[in-house]
Amino acid sequence: MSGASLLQLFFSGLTIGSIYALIAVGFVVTFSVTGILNLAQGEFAAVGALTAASLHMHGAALWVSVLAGTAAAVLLGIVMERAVIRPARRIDLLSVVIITIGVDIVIRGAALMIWGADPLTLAPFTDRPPLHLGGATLDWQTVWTVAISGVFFVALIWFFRTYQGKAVRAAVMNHTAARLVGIRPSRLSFYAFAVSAGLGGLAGTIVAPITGATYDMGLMLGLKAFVAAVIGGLNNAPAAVLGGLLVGLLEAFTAGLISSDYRDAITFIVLLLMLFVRPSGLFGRTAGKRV
Amino acid sequence: MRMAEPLLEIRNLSKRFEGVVALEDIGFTVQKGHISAVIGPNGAGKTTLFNLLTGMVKPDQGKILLEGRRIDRLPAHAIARAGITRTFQNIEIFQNMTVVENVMVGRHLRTTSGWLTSFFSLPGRLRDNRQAFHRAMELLETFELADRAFQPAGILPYGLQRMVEIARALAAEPKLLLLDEPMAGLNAGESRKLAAFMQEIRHTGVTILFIEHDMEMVMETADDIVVLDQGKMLAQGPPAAMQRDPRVIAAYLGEEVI
Amino acid sequence: MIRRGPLAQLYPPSWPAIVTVGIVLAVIPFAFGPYVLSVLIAVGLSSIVAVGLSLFIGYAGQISLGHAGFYGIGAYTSAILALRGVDGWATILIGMAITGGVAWLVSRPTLRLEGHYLAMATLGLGMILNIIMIQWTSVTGGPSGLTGIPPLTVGSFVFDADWKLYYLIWVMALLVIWGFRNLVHSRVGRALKALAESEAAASSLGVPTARFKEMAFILSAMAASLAGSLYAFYLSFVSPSTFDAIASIEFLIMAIAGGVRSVWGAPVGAAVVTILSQAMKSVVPALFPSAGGEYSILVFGVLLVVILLFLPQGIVPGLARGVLTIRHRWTRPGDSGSAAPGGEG
Amino acid sequence: MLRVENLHTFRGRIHALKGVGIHLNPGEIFAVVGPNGAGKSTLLGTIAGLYRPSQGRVWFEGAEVTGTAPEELVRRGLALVPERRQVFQGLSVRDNLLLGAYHRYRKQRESLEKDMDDILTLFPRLRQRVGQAAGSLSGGEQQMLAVGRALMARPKLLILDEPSLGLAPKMIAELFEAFVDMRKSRGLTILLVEQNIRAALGIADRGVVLERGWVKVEGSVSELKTHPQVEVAYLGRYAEASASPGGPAG
Amino acid sequence: NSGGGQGTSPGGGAPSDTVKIGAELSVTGPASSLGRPERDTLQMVVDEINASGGVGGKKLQLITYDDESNPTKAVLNLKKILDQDHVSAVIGGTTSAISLGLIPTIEQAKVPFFSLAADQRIATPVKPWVFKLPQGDNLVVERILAYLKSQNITKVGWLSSSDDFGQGGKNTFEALAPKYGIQGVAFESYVPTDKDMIPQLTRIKNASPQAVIIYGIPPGASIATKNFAQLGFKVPLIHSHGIANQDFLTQTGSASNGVVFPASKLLVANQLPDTDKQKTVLLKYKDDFEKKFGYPANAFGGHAWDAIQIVAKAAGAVGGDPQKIRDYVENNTKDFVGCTGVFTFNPADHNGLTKEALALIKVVDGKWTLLQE
Ligand SMILES: Nc1ncnc2c1ncn2[C@@H]1O[C@H](COP(=O)(O)OP(=O)(O)OP(=O)(O)O)[C@@H](O)[C@H]1O
Ligand SMILES: Nc1ncnc2c1ncn2[C@@H]1O[C@H](COP(=O)(O)OP(=O)(O)OP(=O)(O)O)[C@@H](O)[C@H]1O
Ligand SMILES: [Mg+2]
Ligand SMILES: [Mg+2]
Repeated sequence: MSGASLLQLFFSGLTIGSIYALIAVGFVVTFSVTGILNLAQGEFAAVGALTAASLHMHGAALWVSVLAGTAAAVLLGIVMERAVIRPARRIDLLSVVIITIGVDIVIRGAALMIWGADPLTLAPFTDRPPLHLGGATLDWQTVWTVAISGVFFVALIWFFRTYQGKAVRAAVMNHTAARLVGIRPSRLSFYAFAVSAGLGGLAGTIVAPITGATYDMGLMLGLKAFVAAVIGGLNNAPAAVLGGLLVGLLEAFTAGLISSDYRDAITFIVLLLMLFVRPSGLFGRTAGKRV
Repeated sequence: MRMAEPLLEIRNLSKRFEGVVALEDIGFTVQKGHISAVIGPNGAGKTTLFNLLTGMVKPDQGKILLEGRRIDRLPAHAIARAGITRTFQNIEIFQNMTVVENVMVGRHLRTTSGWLTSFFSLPGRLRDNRQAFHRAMELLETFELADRAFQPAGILPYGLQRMVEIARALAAEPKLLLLDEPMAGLNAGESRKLAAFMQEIRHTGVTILFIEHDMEMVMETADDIVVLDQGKMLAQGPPAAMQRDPRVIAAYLGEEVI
Repeated sequence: MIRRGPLAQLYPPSWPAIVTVGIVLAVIPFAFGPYVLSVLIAVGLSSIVAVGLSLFIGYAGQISLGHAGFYGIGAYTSAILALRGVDGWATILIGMAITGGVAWLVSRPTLRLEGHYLAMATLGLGMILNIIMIQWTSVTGGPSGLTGIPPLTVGSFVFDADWKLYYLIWVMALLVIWGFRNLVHSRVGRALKALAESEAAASSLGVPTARFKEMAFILSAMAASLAGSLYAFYLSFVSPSTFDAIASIEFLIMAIAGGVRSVWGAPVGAAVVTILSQAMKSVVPALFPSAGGEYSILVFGVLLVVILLFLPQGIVPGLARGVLTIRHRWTRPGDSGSAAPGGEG
Repeated sequence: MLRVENLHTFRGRIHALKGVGIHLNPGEIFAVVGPNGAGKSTLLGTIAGLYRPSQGRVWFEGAEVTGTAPEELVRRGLALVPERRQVFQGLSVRDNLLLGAYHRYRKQRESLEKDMDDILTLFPRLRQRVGQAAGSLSGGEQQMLAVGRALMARPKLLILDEPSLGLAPKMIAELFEAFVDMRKSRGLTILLVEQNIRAALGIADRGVVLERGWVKVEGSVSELKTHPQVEVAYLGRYAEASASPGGPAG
Repeated sequence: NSGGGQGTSPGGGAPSDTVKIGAELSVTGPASSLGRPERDTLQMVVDEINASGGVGGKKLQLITYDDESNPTKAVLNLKKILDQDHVSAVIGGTTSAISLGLIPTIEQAKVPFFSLAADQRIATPVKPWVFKLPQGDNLVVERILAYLKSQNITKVGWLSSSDDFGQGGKNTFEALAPKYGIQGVAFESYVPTDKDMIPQLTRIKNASPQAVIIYGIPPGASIATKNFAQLGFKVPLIHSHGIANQDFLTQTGSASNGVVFPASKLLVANQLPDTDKQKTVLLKYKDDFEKKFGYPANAFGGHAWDAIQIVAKAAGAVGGDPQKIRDYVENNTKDFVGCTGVFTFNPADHNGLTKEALALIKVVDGKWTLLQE
């Protein structure tokens, strides 16, 4: 395969990988603050995308639509935290995960009612012909996607190094102890849901110009992003970005070089082999637990 | 006391964790039928020693022999089968299981019914249930825990959880019982009862090796004391000698010897 | 009240519940038509998968997002072999053997993973199996699947009508429930529960934790395979979308909604989820004539959330606790030292 | 400083506290002793806001704080060292200590390093381990860390659930000496649950014996030390113990 | 027939002045863009017929169930339709996998079934109770192949979705292409939920085909079309009837210009010559539908229109008895002009269409344009 084709595959992997990364970061933010794996995470992207697309189709300016899409997702995240996660604070984590699946179903049903089953479209952020680099083409929207996930990457590395970032990690390691030193886990949980929903919503608005916006887009994106987040270590946000890119690139190169039929299978096999070699995640540190 | 005959032999045992030397070149023997104690300052490597003896972590170097047979390469469950069971310093109780079931798990090695027997409820299943249950209840009676037998173990107060752990380890009828700070969280009266009980266990033929910071209890109970400091063997000998040993006083006991 | 010995208090016998459920299920075909039967067949099939899952999740403390894959192996093995003329019953056993083999092969590396890593790995495993079903067209029929699977027979008796399969599937389901219940109330079950709570402590008492986890995984996979084979003979049709990641998640929902720390949780969860989602289809349009299918999904989601918020341990343990609390209030008002016995119904 | 009146607390179905009342004067060291399951940890947890009492009241510095959340109480100057250490396992020793000062981090950032240095001087063992993950520390080291973390909050009232648990004798002596010093130097008030009754009564001014959720004996240390029940059951000064452990619990 | 149960015979419970028709559709889930217009069309036609007095003095009653695009749920729905609703005919099976899954139950229950899915296996071999409305893949693929041959193209690249739709197309293509002297030089697939098909198209591009066929439905097919344009691929792009949906045009924008595909004539109804038999039917359906529901009519709704009309005609003639309806449809449907095509059923053909049922359409300036051959 020619160099240009390989570069093309690389760009493709970058595009799809940054999309996974953006949503994966949402998983990690909630997980590393509350210990909850929010499987409704993908739906924030769907709601963000659908809101933005429908507003834009009704004539709102692009940036207004994008902001509104993000805001809608934030609102949804807040409502979810207040109505469901907070009352569920005392219950078994596994049950909470299933509750988030329930929320996922509810959001999807509601999205279907509001926006219908047909895909909506959103204009690209930069309406210019694709870039040509080394014989490969690069869509402007991809540039946006990569840039924004890059910003998150840096911001998250920074945040988790700060004092407050450590408090956030402490809260999930030991809820009781966190309260005893004065950390307010419930407030953190609120912010975590707001932020991760916002990230998800923003991711949705970025994806929409590439893929369109449908009520059921969240599910598959969510699952792939979950994989990316886990590969990154789940409570390591910068690693989730890398995880997302890794999954995206793996997908692109297996589809382009080996087989599109068995793409997901091969991608998974590679990921699993990596996990078997490093059972605590590719970027995970060994937890400090002992007997 | 019985004829001295080594049950456990430790030779040149070393273990380090990412630069931290937890144990270095440890070697001593535990005599059959003895109650031996391991003491030493915090972080001396006592718990690490127990973890090595029970296969929870693998040594970097050295040998562990139980009745002359090397066990340091065996997985944890095989070491238990070979005859060593233990309690944990930070209590590893099965919180959501009832107290009696906790102790029944201790009977795992003394019962045999497997997957098929259990699934199809062949005769062995009920027999083992009954056998494990009765033995567990007996032990709970001894530990005055019978009235709590059907409560989830996690709701017991800290001190009683320790007792459940001891009962559980004992249920396996080990040759060597390792107790990691069994008296932590017990008051003097309770500790004394436990000490007396340890003597009783010893008379049923179980050798005991225990870690303890309660020096009064150690001096009263142990036949033999091993002192560790900063991962090294500081001394080994009978209680009286250890209590007078200036190195032990400096490193561990402090001025105020009890 | 029947007075029971102390051991029976810990491990109450399973036959009263099994016999009662069996009798109720046995008379249902005489009272209801084939639609009710078909719903109950779906419940029975899901129960078998969910019971296995609840052993693996609730007792062994692991997680699987890939059981639909094993369900699929059973279904496809039966479909493929039965279409080639192999005896139906043999295909069920072969399916279970293959599934057991696959589960055994992957369990070694996979079960070293914990928590979310395990969830991801099993999700991946399920997806890989599903992709094989879609792509190995020459054998599996590809995305549109295989049809015309011949029914099971015993001598000249053919399992071709719903009611016959209904009885067959529920006899199997009750057998599996009985077996798993025996299992959890045994030396093996105790060891599983123990390793779920503390692997260190369990292994220090001689439980080979890795092997027990593997066995639990293999056994639960084989139960799923059995259900899959029965599914194939019931529908006489298999297609890959039945065995995708969503299906795995649905089984998980059933197991957890019912209560993974109780063997009866699985069938109850399967029944509640299946019947709820079916009932929504009739109830929601009846209440809101203008509502489309989307409303029933939404209502189903809401109900799922509400059930788990109020019965976080799942329906069966939740209700059992409720009953105990009420009985407790009646018999021993005020304070008392002893809490509820740990045995589950 | 602290007043507790007629406190009733349920743990699940178990009525763990059945009307407990104590009071602490500023600068006092107050000991709570009692057998396993007496409700000592429940009492401390209820005061610190971890468990909600079904009845009764708690006052801290003159204001009622019954049912106030622990994160609020620590801001007011009440810090608890809980049973079982509860360190942040995945964080380093240093981060654990820094987080102890969470509520005053913004205002007094400069003083943190110095406070931390004091604590590391008190626990030299921790200084050697300062970059290590707390979860990999030995039991005693974790105990030191838990106490150190609470001290980082610079509380007015320090509540300790068995601080000597798992500590070597020399360390216990040093720690308890430090408590006396802190009381002297900054007027720290201490409420302490101890099984090591000798050590506890060595530094305490007053105390209670708790049994089965009741206050059995109350008084000054000298009264407690000579109280026959305390002597027999808790100081272990009796000739022959019966051959079974467990104590008078249950 | 059931295990000693009460077992009322199908149709027996219904009052004789209504004819019940069951609809088992994928209104939600991945196939919802097909199932929804199907449901809306059925309801619209039934309302119309009842408003004009019903059929043979009887009212039609439509009972609709949604299977969420899930085959197992579809079978449960069908059993409910058969058992509780006692219908005279069943319309549905939006996707091929679901239609195939429903067939065994249908055959047992002996109720006529009108499948809305394309897979050839639905009607070949002929099953007594099963009729199929859409054009089979064989007609579609043959139409494509004939077009390619007329353009002197012999080497093509193939990209299809990894679901039953794409798979059906691929199987047919592989079987029929040699007959036309056409060779597939690259076969790739994508998962319907994929967001990017550049890797697949890059592979195809490297095989240097003279044309590319994409066989799938939106949004996947739309993304592939955009990627195709983005890669600067200059060969002709052929699609299947799967894109015969306004969504495709909005999603792809200028990227779809020049795309050629065979599809139901519905899309280009007003461009048809007046001689076309279907023109009036198509225009009326399109008009009614778009007025009523406010979104563009498409071919899937058209299949449903054909099904319900055929059933209604039979019920008008012979009443609500399933056996009689089946017999009537099989023997008396001759030159029935529907939206999909002109149907003539007989015991050996339960699809009854010819390749005239398809028009070749080209996207020109974002509009469907009838390609004159
Ligand atoms: N989570 C819980 N659920 C139910 N009951 C509990 C729970 N935790 C403790 N209890 C019960 O509350 C009572 C008091 O326990 P508590 O832990 O306060 O005792 P304690 O005096 O601290 O004992 P120890 O000296 O062993 O630590 C005990 O009977 C115990 O079984
Ligand atoms: N997994 C590990 N990673 C890093 N360091 C470890 C690990 N396990 C133990 N250590 C270190 O090894 C040393 C010995 O620990 P160990 O638990 O054996 O001490 P101990 O003698 O039991 O102390 P204590 O009396 O406090 O319980 C400690 O300093 C501890 O920090
Ligand atoms: Mg230790
Ligand atoms: Mg306590």
